[in-house]
Amino acid sequence: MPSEVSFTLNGERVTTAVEADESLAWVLRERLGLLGTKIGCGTGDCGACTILLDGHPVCSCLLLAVKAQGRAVVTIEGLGAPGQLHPVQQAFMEHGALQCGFCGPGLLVSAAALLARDAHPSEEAVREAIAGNLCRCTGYAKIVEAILAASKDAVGEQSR
Amino acid sequence: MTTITHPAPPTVIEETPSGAVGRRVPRHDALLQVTGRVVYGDDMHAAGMLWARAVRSPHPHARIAEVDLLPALSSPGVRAIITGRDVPRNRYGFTHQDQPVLAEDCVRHVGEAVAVVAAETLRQAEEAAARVMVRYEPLPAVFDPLEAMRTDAPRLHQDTNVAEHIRIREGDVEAGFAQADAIVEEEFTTGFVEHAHLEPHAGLAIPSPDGAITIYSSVQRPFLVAGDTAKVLAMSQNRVRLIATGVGGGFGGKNEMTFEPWIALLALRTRRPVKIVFTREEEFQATTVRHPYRMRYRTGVRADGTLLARAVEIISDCGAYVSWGASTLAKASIHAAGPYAIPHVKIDGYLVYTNNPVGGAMRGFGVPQVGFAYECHTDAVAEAVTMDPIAFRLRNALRDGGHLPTGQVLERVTLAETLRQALEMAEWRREGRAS
Amino acid sequence: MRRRGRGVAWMAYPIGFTSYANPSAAFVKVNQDGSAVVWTGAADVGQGSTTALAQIAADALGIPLDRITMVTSDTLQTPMDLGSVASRVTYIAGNAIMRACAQARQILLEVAADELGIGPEGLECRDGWIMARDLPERRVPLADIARKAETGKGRPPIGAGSYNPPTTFLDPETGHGKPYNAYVYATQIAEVEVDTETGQVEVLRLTAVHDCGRAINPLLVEGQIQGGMAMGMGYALSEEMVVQDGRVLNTTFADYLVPTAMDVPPMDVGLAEVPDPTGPFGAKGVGEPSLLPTAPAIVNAIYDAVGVRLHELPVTAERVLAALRAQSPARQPGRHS
Amino acid sequence: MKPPRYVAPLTVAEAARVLAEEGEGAYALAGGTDLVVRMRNGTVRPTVLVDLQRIPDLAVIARQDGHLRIGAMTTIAALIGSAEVRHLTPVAAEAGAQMGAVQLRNLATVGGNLASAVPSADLAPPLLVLDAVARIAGPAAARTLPLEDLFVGPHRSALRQDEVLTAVDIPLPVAGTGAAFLKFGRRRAQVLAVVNAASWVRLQQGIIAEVRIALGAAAPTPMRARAAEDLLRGQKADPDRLDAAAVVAAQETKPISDLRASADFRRQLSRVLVRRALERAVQRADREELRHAV
Repeated sequence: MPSEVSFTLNGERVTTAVEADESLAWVLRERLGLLGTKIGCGTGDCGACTILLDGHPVCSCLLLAVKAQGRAVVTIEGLGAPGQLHPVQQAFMEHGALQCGFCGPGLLVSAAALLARDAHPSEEAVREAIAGNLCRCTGYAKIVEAILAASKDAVGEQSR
Repeated sequence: MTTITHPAPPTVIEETPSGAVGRRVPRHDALLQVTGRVVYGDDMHAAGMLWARAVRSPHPHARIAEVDLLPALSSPGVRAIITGRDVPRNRYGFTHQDQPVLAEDCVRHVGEAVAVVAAETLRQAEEAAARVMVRYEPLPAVFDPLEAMRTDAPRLHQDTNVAEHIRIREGDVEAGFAQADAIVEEEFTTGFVEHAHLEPHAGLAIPSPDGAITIYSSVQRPFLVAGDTAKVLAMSQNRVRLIATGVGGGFGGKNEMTFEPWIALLALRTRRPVKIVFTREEEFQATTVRHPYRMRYRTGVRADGTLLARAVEIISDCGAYVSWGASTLAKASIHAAGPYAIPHVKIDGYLVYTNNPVGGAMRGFGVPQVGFAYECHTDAVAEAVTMDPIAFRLRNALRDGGHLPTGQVLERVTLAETLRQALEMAEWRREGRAS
Repeated sequence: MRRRGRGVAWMAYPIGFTSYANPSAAFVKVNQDGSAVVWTGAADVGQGSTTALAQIAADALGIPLDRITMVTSDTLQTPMDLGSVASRVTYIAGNAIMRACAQARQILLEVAADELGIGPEGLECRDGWIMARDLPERRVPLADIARKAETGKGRPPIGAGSYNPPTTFLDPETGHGKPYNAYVYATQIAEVEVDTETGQVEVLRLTAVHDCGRAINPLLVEGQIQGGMAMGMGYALSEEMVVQDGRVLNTTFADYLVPTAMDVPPMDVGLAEVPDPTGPFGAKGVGEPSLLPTAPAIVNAIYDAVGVRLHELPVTAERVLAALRAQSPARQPGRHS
Repeated sequence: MKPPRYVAPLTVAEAARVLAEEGEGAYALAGGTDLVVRMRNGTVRPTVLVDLQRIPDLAVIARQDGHLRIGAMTTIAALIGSAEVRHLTPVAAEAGAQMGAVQLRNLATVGGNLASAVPSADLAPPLLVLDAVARIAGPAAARTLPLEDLFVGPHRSALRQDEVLTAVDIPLPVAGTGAAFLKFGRRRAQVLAVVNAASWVRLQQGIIAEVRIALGAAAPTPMRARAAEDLLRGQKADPDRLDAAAVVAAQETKPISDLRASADFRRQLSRVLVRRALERAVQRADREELRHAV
């Protein structure tokens, strides 16, 4: 029988009925209508479904929705919208970081979490932070470039 | 007439003045991408939609003795089930029309679809699919293309498993070998490779009251898929509309029709929208792959490093159906000798049916296989005449006005220029090297 | 012990289908306000074709890029396109758009000719203006002409075009023919380090120089090449479906190993742009070629490092180690790191 | 294929009671990174999921009775981020940092990694060489088990149906010790070990006074290489001897051939990884000895 789960989703409290074996990714997409989070494999191996759980990136396809009870969830929709983009979203656009874009929402969430805990990551740290986000199109070059650029922009903003 | 809006808003390029060519303009949909608003196949939803799920063969080769749909039809939430008998013209293919939309008498590879279920929820569709009872009578199977080429091998289609033999002849290859100071022979093999586009195949079919159908699907070739779908459904092409959704990577894996006729049939039968999303497991097991090749190279060279003759034999494991195997092999064969001026060339490509996964189109279309072989072989041949691999390449490279073994003349050949620039960028220096 | 080596590979690769007709078609209309809409059947699968085709349309019409709208890949609304395959879209759909735009432009130029008192052949469209070729100050806003064409002359500025590269089939006995109409060229270089005790290969750096004709959008071209190299690297070292009796044993990304951001090394990309007179603004293509030389360059680099020739892809650590153990102890080239 | 029920008990006793009552269909749920995958591919079909997430104290890392206690529900990210772990048992952090990728480390738990009894579990070799003890609670009295005995076979642990792994206890380090973990994966991140290995040594004036060697994915369970340890004990830590011990360790392994590697390759890797892990552990112990000597 379905259980009820309540959590904070992009800053707003939501409550929904879920089955115990439903992943948060499925619940976000099919029960709550937030389609930004993508499902690429369903087994936690590709990172397309990455969301923030209490600020930490996790694969929402591996996280049973029941376990989100009382936690704070941030998805790509909560990262920034047109007009108020997160610096890393802006940088991804400018640097041509994405091609097909399917890995994008997960990658952006991973990148934002990295910059939140380390404002000046090294290239190695960037690569490590996104190692769980597979991208088949880009070879990661422009993605890494964009994340490093976003970190520099953020530094610039702080010093102003 | 059906009026349906695009899954994504029409594309507007946000940029400034003309003189657009040559500019580093970000993608037109970059803003949609970074905000998670691109609509891919799996993002398509429609009110009242059903979920489809395929029933797939666990056997590499078997006769379908019986399909019992009754237990599945009584499974909760099930609205329709189709099998091969429901497909008006159950056969398609580009060069060889050897492939059924749904297997009818016989399955020829693991993961081949036999039936498709539509139910109210994905979970119900999965449950019902597990209840479709298919009785298989296993048939002898063959997995090694060399074995499959033998006359006593189990056959997949007609009298031979060799679906195609491509020949390219230039000069007199035996005469070329006779003049050679050294002959180098090597054999290369490559394995099964998956496209691994991150977005699985996914789509949604929406029926019109007048019996027309609109299919949203994540495909690289909307017109081919719509045309083939119309053909197998025996429908007029103007009544099968296909709209490509955002495509989450393709690399050749979304070249051809897969589920489109299934969901179209189910939608027309139930008069409800029907959605399908392949699992990652289905992507690996049931969709097309890059063909494994076995390639035998034999090259004759003069002591001064001049290439004289090259014979290449390619055996392509086609899998159970030709799909793009023949055209892939043609492209591979044409380029198998590499971008070199070789007076005497003989190339034979064989496409062989096996009960392995079906080979299809994948980025490079057979040339990555032969490219691996001819460029590694080039280094080995250079070594045989104790030449530096770069000098050897430059000596034998095709130049303007030179021609491939097909006789096609090339112009504006920039091999040497790309090599020069690459060496410079890589700061290539040969000094300080052992032996 | 770790040993370093470098390897080179190059290629020639054709644009478009082998022999078979592979056309694209396009429609275009110029609106009364000087903006334009292009209909193409080509599906953007991530390579950025919609953006590149819009860039082609913008310059073919002389209309700023931000005033071009693309309608794509709908079999009811857009004209036929063979598809986003065979590295063909920029070249073939681009040529179709060039032709469609030329028709619309001709209407605009003929209407402008009356206005400016100069024959259409002496005029050009550029930056939203129609101007005399020799006398750019003799000009009129393109929007004015578009409006006049439609409302005054009753000649809406529209166009339709298609392109099919001229090819022939191969002779079945000799294989002779001209199956393609354009070729691209590239060289790639790999630098690797091999752990001689485990066989593990680390790619330290990849360099690519591609001639894709004129690069309509160098940002997208670079991205394609970088992505291709990563795919080529996976092909070389790690990607292998394990198939046993027809069954795929590794059906997850946990065991089918696509390179991660930590595996892919720094990649340097250069373009050797030689415009092709048969391509739109000299463009050809780059989608597939970007992956072709990567694997052989890596495998040749492994030989350079440790002196073993590998003949089977992927070159897994296990295969490298087996080859090293089979190697005669005398042959030990390469540089120590 | 009914969806399972979900319970999130607040005490270990309650969890044990549900696991006992429900019997075979009841599964303890930690991070879910292993269990959910096995649910998806159909290898397990739970009727009840018993989530341990809400039981207080299961995610605590603390010094206790001469041990460092690491709660079973500690995530891998918390493990490698813990100052105590990095200071007292750095090899555990070294191994944790090589598990999966960020996303996995934020969900997966220490207890889950051990209790799922996967032969390639990256935390097993370091915790084996640290001589960790598993703390287990059930309906009756709690019990402890040397970690080695927790592993019974692939995906089979010594936990009874009604038992829960609550923590591992690691003895606090003594002077002159060093440890190292090495993993061989087929790519650099987000990958299971083909073989992994850890070693721990205590040096006294350059002599190996104590040593432990463990390997993963080299046998049906994570294993200690005791014959190799015997060869080293009381000996000088010179390179030839370390290699000789590595050869013996490789002989002790019982690897399988699977789609990731052949048994033969795993044996070769075992030798290389053990030797390198020993070399690194000895170096670290040397440094430790020096630091204490100063």
